[in-house]
Amino acid sequence: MRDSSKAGAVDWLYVAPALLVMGVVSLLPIFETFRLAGEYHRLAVDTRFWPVMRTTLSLTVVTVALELLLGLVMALVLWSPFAGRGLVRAAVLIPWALPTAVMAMAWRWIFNADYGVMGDLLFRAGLTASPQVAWLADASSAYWAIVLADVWKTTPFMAVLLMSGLAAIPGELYEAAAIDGAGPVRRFFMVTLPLLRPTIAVAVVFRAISAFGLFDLVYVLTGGGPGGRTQTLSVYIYDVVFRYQELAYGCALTVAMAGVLVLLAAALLSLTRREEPR
Amino acid sequence: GRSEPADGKVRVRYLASPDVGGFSKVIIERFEKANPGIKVEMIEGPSSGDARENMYSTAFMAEDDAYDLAYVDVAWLPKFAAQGWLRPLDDLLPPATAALFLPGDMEGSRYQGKTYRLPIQSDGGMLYYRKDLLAAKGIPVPSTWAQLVAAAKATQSKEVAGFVFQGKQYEGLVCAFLEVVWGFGGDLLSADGEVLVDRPEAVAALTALVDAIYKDKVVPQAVLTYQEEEARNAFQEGRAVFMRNWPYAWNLMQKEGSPVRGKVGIVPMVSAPGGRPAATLGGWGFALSAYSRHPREAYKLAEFFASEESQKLAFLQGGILPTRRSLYSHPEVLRAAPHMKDLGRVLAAARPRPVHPRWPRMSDALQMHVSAALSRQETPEEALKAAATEIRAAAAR
Amino acid sequence: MAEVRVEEIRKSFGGNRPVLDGVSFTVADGEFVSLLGPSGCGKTTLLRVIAGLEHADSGRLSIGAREVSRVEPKDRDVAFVFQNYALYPHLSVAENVAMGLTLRGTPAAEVARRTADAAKRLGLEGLLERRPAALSGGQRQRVALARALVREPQVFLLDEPLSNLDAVLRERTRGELKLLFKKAKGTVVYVTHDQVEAMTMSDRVVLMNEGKLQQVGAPEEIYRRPASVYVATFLGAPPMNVIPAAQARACGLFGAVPDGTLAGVRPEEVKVGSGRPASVVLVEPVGSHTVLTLDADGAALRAVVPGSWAGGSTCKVEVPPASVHRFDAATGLRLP
Amino acid sequence: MAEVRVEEIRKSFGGNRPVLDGVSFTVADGEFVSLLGPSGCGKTTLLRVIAGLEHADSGRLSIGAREVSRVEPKDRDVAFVFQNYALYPHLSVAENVAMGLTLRGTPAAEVARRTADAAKRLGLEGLLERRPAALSGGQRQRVALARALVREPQVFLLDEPLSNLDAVLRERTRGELKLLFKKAKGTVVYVTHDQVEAMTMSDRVVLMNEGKLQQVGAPEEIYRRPASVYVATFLGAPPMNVIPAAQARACGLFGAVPDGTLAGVRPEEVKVGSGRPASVVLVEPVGSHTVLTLDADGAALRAVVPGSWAGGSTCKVEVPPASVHRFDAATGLRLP
Amino acid sequence: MRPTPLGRVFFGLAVAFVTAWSLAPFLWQVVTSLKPAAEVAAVPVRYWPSTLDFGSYAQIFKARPFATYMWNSLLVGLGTTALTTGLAAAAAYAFSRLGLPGGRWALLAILGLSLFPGTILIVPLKQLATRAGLLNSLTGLVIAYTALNLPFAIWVLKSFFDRLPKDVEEAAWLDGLSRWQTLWRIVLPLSAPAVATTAILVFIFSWNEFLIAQTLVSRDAARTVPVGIAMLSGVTVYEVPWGQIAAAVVVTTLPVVVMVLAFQRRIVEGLTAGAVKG
Ligand SMILES: Nc1ncnc2c1ncn2[C@@H]1O[C@H](COP(=O)(O)OP(=O)(O)OP(=O)(O)O)[C@@H](O)[C@H]1O
Ligand SMILES: Nc1ncnc2c1ncn2[C@@H]1O[C@H](COP(=O)(O)OP(=O)(O)OP(=O)(O)O)[C@@H](O)[C@H]1O
Ligand SMILES: [Mg+2]
Ligand SMILES: [Mg+2]
Repeated sequence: MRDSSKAGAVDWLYVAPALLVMGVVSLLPIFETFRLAGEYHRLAVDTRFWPVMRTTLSLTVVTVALELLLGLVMALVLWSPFAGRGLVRAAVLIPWALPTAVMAMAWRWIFNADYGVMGDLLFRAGLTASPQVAWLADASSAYWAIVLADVWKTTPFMAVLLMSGLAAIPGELYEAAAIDGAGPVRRFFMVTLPLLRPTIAVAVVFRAISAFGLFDLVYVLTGGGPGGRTQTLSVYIYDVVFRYQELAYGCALTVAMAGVLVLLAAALLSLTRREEPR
Repeated sequence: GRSEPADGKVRVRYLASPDVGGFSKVIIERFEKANPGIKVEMIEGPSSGDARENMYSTAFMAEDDAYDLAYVDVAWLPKFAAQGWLRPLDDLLPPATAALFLPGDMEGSRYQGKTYRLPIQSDGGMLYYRKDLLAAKGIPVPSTWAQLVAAAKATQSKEVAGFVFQGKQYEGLVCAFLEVVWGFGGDLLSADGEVLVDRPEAVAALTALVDAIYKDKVVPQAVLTYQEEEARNAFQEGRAVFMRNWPYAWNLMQKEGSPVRGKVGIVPMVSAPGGRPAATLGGWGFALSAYSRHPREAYKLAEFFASEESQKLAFLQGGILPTRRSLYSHPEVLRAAPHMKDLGRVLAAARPRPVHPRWPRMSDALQMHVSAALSRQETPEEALKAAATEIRAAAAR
Repeated sequence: MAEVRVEEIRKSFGGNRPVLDGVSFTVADGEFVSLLGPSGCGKTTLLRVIAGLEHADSGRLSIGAREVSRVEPKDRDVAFVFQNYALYPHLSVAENVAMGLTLRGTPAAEVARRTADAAKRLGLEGLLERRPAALSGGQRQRVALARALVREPQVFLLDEPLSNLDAVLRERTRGELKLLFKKAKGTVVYVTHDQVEAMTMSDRVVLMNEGKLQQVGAPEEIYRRPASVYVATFLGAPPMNVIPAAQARACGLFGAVPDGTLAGVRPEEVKVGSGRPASVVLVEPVGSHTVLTLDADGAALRAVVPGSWAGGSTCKVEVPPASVHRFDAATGLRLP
Repeated sequence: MAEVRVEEIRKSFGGNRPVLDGVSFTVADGEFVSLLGPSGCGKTTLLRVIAGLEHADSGRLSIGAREVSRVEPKDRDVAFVFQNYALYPHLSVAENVAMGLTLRGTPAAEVARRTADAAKRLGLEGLLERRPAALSGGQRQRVALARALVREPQVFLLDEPLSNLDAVLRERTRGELKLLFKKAKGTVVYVTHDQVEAMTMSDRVVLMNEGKLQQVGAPEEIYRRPASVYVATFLGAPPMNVIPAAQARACGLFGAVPDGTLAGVRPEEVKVGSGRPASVVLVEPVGSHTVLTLDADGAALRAVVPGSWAGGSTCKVEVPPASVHRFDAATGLRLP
Repeated sequence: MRPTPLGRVFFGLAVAFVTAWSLAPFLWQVVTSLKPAAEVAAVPVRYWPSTLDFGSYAQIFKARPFATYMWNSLLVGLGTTALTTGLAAAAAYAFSRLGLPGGRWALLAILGLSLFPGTILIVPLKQLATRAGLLNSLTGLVIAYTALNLPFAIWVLKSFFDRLPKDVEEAAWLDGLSRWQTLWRIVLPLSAPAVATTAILVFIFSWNEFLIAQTLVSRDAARTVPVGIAMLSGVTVYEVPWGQIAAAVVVTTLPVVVMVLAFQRRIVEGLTAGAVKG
């Protein structure tokens, strides 16, 4: 309703406090990162950079996709009214509420090759030959263990965000759709999904960013192994900066990571955001 | 910067793991009583060593004088020293005193000829074995790799694995691997920094490890996920005949209710005919922060902790292995813990990991490729060749 | 066969007075029934019950031969023009209109043809690519209407579908609707506040108040023989003059009016120009005619005269005996 | 002093035809002006520009003595009834209505009094504690209206405020509005599609089409002397008969009609009963009167007769010369 | 639109699945926390302890001032939540409604701030906090967490604001509400689902944050729960005091559950129902 040309300087006051806090806390370190970054040429010859980047990207895509699917299901379930919904909502948020590092240890326990419940349960269900399965010893099962633990942990984040999006969908549209002959499934695809699009965009972008930065879980669960197959970029950056003390290169890696994320975020935003009418 | 308090006392600060037995507090109390001008602030950090290393790094990178002393793992030392974060102790520590400590611990406290650390707690890898199971089969305690494999084969069963060690991709794997390499007469770096990782001795060592899993089948594949505790649990629950681990496991296995209580023996890690048994040195000690404004007072505290009296207290109350040789034959100690004699033998043979400022990167390369070999993603030759390439690249930089 | 049979429907929201209080009527197959009633009397609720968007607390409802109380809205085959439109904000006008067809598997060409046709009939041609947010109120209402009209359902439910259209467009649209309903042979329940609309379009009119039926009948009948004072005064603009017995007798215009009754006459049936004298209290010109408020010996009467009023402040007035309606003062019901 | 002066206002959304295309008029202090025009002609947009909710691309706007183009909406002291109500969904009806008062620091007692008063006038008494979602369409509209009426702003802007009310309530509300505006001495711009409303309530009428003014004048004037064919046919229900010269001459009802002109006559001014013969094509009874569609020698004419039609399929018809309007066929403009 | 019996069954199953999926690993922790030490790593897996042992719970409060940690976490959590939501709401409102020139770029820039992994921030952050005298202070944590959460909060709230009917706000202006009042009295109440969601997620973030808390705080008086949990240790370095950690996690999850229970009520549909026609 107001042309951008008319917005006064006063309007920036709404944004100023937030910008100030972010500027002081986040911007300085970021400048610092750029200032310290160097040895970019090493990116090209670093034999670990590309495998790590590949793992990170693939983990990001796989986990976020699964979370979105599961999160949607959860959001829809938690959205419908039923007795005890509040409690179930709280229960569902518990994975997100548990400290990551601790829960990562719990998962290590669960996937433990000797006394892990995962193997035991699957064995009891007749799905494995022995209760002792060394999940984390095998590159691909370790990868999927990380996916499972991460999806488990972060799906609630998706789910609550999507729920807030569901709240913005006027109920009358479902009525209109029902009159138009749409059953529950069709209603989901023609009303819920499109109108959820902006929320999905935000949720997916922020989830992708943090999935890309996946650290604790890998660090604790597999340490990047076996054979470096589950190492992620931020574990690597952590190593480079804090353990190898190669600050310049670590910052360069960070810049590269931010660069990839910019592309990823741009792709996601353009994929998921069509111009929204009000 | 930090402000000095008004009581006129000099503050000495350091970060350590939580003071579980409470003995650190006792020692500090004693110290403060003896040195009324000094106030010690022990900051209890997270119990994870990685986390504390990170906290120290963060503070030092910010050139912060938050800590006067750094309670450092032997593995951190080269890096910390190379960054110039630590102040050499050579002017404070007379050689005669240094000689009273376990040689490995002192060696691990040096970097490029200078001493940076006063060892407080010793640690080293060793082979635990089930006395009862070996005795039942009449098998003697193995001292070579072949004997170990044979003994494991002979004693293992469906429920009881032959041999377990730390096989997850992390620093512990390198420690375990290193012991085998040393046992096979090889090494990772020569004294003058030459990379020996892809030498035949090392390849033979790794091949032996891989074969132990897949050919001899005396090692369960699960060791690829093992850290110290997984291995100890397996062994303590009676699910393994041999185990490579640190001394800490001993006390736990001798606890009331432990299934293997009184059935465990310790020996140095086995070696190949041409090699000599060795233990990878672990252990902790006090280093002096280069940013400290009270190095003398701080060193005083370190010295106090390193004293025989304090170390005895720490051992008796907290199971902290002393770094002073004398304590391994101290009657009071032996009365409380007869196995200290065996331990003394092991630790006397303990060697530090290669001392190199880029050791963490080298170690990571090793971890990754050794892990890759153990999970058969690479052959031992490939793995060590690749690791050697990376290590050389790191060393050359 | 798509007769709509509403039987003893009751519905309340929360503890209050019921919103629908035992409503029963039948709309024959292909019949056009208007639903009239004051604001808040339950018209929308009734339509929603018929569409299945709201569940009646009790009562039976059938569409065609089928009891539909347990049938999903999507399977009732009704088209609904919502009073508040309920357009899909993320779809273009064309997509909004076409949705009901595409969802039912109509071939694309057919969908396009019918969408274009409906858009033309409702003057939406230039707007097909717009989103609802970029439309004016009346345009949105037409989209809502078009969405119902493209389909050929058994029953059309229209909730004040023309309220935001200008007179010309409304008239044109009414014509289109009539044509269309005739062609589609759909049964129609039509809520409107426009009495002309109700009168000219419907086969029958259902008049409600406070959740209860007041009268059901042909428009002429309801207008000519209102069943109660309520109906009499609700219909007609200006509404019927209803005069208590004493005043009616005093003014002498209504013949014999026994105590306990009311006399009524529609303003347009009051004859101005001959008869007994009256004073003109208020003159309201309304374009084609003028509404006079008269005082005939204490009885306040409104009369409609064609054209504008040039008769000054007094006039003569007469009520033809055939135009007099009589009601019971206590019950408000019509006396034969 | 709250004259509203609109000068050369232009506004377009995106690249299309402008929605407002140089609109200028002045509403005097305390004047009641109705804004008429077909759906989508820009009425709402114009009100929004006056309220400051939309910025004109060019033009000037003043309220009272003040140029307000750069004045924030909240400082323009206008009350606005939104076409789509725009109620506060999280507040009760009472809070919705009171919001404008409490914010301006009116004492609580006064707020309560005025809220109750407005609610009573609009028949919302029982609903004060409800949320908008639990109201019927007409009830919501009345809340939107009440919200504007409790205040005493300089200018009232009302966008089809009665469109969803039944006839009785509408009439009653109109009366209340008139009273209130007289008392509040507010200047009023009133959008409506109900011509009776526009005719009876306004001091002047502004008629728009496609973003341009068509005619501004007193209701009588606009009705009696429409400035163009467009105005003539837009107003009046049924609209004016406009006959091309050739047919007009052929039927002989309009006197001399030169080529290139159009002759017009309002249906209610067509005299049925005397004059030239015509055939009755269609009879539409609408309660108080009946609309006939006639064919007089090829000229299609509509005529309004009071009561119902009993005249059969032919009749006589006459057009009084004074009732004939003449327009230029090319421009559509009125000929003197 | 009543659910069919079959639909009900499906829905019931979905609720059960979602609940089980979310709770199972957590319940495993609960069970673990109640096991006597010997059974924690028993082979075969013990699903129920032979005796319920509450020792771990007693131990954590004895070993560490957990009550203080929780109190600190609560203060930091509530402080961060309030500050973040407040600042983000103002900023999001400006971005959504006030047509700031360059607003879209500013938004993207804000998103850009969240692309850098937390690990890289901590060194500069520590320097910053040292200079500002905010080491060992809850205020310091609140500021840091606020800065880190603002991008996310702003995006979530903005995308919700974008979908509120503008007319209602316009009506508010004409009623004489300033923009600020409009935000406060109209926009925020109508955005309750998004605000509640943001609050929940931000609270949980600060409840769980470890790295920064550990970097900026070295005194028990200002330590938060995750740092406290990390300080739980066995008798030896290698020993993971699993029972205690599990107990700590269980204990510290309760406040989050309470918080979620309180806030989730606000995540409901139909807040804008009845506001506008069409
Ligand atoms: N956001 C928009 N973008 C593009 N066109 C718009 C937008 N809003 C309105 N219009 C167009 O502007 C024109 C005028 O709209 P406006 O709402 O002023 O009409 P109106 O006269 O109030 O009509 P109605 O009587 O139907 O309410 C319409 O044709 C409409 O389609
Ligand atoms: N959700 C609700 N809760 C409580 N009362 C409601 C609810 N919805 C509607 N009502 C009430 O039910 C009555 C009937 O509403 P309905 O919408 O059917 O009226 P209507 O006849 O369509 O009126 P209008 O002509 O004003 O649209 C009204 O008095 C309204 O206040
Ligand atoms: Mg209604
Ligand atoms: Mg409009």
